[in-house]
Amino acid sequence: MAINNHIKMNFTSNSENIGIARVTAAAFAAQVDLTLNDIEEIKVALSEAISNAIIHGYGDIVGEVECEMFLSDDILEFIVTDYGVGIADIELARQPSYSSDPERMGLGFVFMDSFMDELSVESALGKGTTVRMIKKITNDKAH
Amino acid sequence: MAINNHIKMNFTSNSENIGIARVTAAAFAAQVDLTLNDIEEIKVALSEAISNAIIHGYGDIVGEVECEMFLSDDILEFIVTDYGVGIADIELARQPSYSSDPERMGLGFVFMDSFMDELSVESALGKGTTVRMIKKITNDKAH
Amino acid sequence: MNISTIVKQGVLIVHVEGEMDMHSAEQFRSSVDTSLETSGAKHIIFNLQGVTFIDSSGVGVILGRYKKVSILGGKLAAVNVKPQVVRILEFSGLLRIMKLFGSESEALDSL
Amino acid sequence: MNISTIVKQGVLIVHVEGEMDMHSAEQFRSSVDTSLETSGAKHIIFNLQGVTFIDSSGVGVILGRYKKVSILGGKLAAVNVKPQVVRILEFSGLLRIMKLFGSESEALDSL
Ligand SMILES: Nc1ncnc2c1ncn2[C@@H]1O[C@H](COP(=O)(O)OP(=O)(O)O)[C@@H](O)[C@H]1O
Ligand SMILES: Nc1ncnc2c1ncn2[C@@H]1O[C@H](COP(=O)(O)OP(=O)(O)O)[C@@H](O)[C@H]1O
Repeated sequence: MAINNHIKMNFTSNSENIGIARVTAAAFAAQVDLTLNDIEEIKVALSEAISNAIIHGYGDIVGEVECEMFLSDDILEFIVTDYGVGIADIELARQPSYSSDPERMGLGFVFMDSFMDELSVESALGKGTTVRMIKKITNDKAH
Repeated sequence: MAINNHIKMNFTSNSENIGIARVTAAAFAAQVDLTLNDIEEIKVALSEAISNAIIHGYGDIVGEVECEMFLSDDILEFIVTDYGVGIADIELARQPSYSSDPERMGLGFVFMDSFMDELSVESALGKGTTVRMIKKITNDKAH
Repeated sequence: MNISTIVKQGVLIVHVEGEMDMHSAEQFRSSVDTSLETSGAKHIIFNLQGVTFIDSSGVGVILGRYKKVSILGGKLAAVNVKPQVVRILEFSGLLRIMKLFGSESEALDSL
Repeated sequence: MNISTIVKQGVLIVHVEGEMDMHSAEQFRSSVDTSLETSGAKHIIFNLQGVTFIDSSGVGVILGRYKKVSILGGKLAAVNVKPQVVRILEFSGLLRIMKLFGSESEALDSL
């Protein structure tokens, strides 16, 4: 499958950048003819992944977040990477309502899972976490 | 001068990405309280620099364009880099109405110069070109 | 994010504009909590007409306010919520604790 | 970018929506040139109401159309141009060859 477009963003783990990355992703997604609903879903999923990198991956430390966007013939792929603390038990982390932070809802992975067509998480303690999300382009006009 | 925020974008020299980078830059600039006019000027200047990287730097070749955005206490800085053909005579290139392409207007550098507070160009033949542009944050509310 | 608050009939009405995410959550939390304390209001109505985006961090900060007011028997309501925001609120189960209304006066009547 | 064209009183009217930059320049050029040929129109009115952004590539492609029509004595006019676009057109000297009007009928009357 040929990659038709690719953007990589690197930014400091500053919460201002969540909204900036969302806007970029929405513009990236608008290259293909998705519904507004699809674009909203991509924004929410990306927001969750980047928020997690900032809050959980880095916490009080300032680190670098990487956000890659790929457009192939029939998918949009988003990859969010941090080089923070990592996740000890990915299965547990992905469980609905599980959060290591009592102030949070544990809905981040639920949203990523529900709003994207594929979600995969790789993580290594002390090394960081990579979240890959795929949205299929089903709209006929996109072809 | 402390850097308060930083985003780096890398993308293929695909003209779709000019608009995406503009949207990202506008969102980056919106962190500080600029006028809509200032944001428009940033969008035009960035559009010119990235268009040049794509058209003149790479031409028919597909290459990588880098676009960095920095926010310091009182400036926004944008740096656009390509690894394309480079500029033989920068002084000539910056002259109003000069273009190496008879179909183009030679207004790109004029716009960058007029709409930003500082512009500097570095280039090496066969290696590529880096354009740095600074917009001062003069609005009182930004402080 | 822009937040402004007023008190009507003893109810705190919060007008929110912008995107409700992790970046704006702290500002939202502190504005609402401060207004709750100074006004002594029991119930809160969120006017979300100007809210264009919400994610789980935004939902979380609303839930946090619910926990605070519900201890004292207070309730939450939301008005003028955009469809994409309704969807997230519904999905996250928040509509079980916060009813939606078409206008502030309807919401006031229900409290 | 969305472009649609109609012919009124022998003048080609081009409705443009979107951002006029290098990315959209080719589509703009080919749509307008094709419509010019098939219609045989001499003058062009650009309705730029839906144009939110223009840079020097956008200006260049308008200038290119001017070069084409002016050989045969044709003129350009533009209507409903947003302030930020007016500024770029002015700055680039384009207003010397393309007059701005408040409506299509005013522009038509002037040609
Ligand atoms: N990038 C990350 N780095 C480290 N831990 C993470 C990361 N992303 C998620 N986690 C862990 O997974 C848990 C569940 O995440 P999530 O479903 O997004 O819920 P929440 O963010 O509300 O805690 C988090 O509480 C955290 O412990
Ligand atoms: N990134 C670049 N790489 C190579 N050449 C460049 C680059 N940017 C500008 N130039 C040269 O400088 C000239 C003037 O640029 P500019 O003022 O933007 O006008 P235009 O893009 O209309 O030609 C170009 O025609 C080109 O020869």
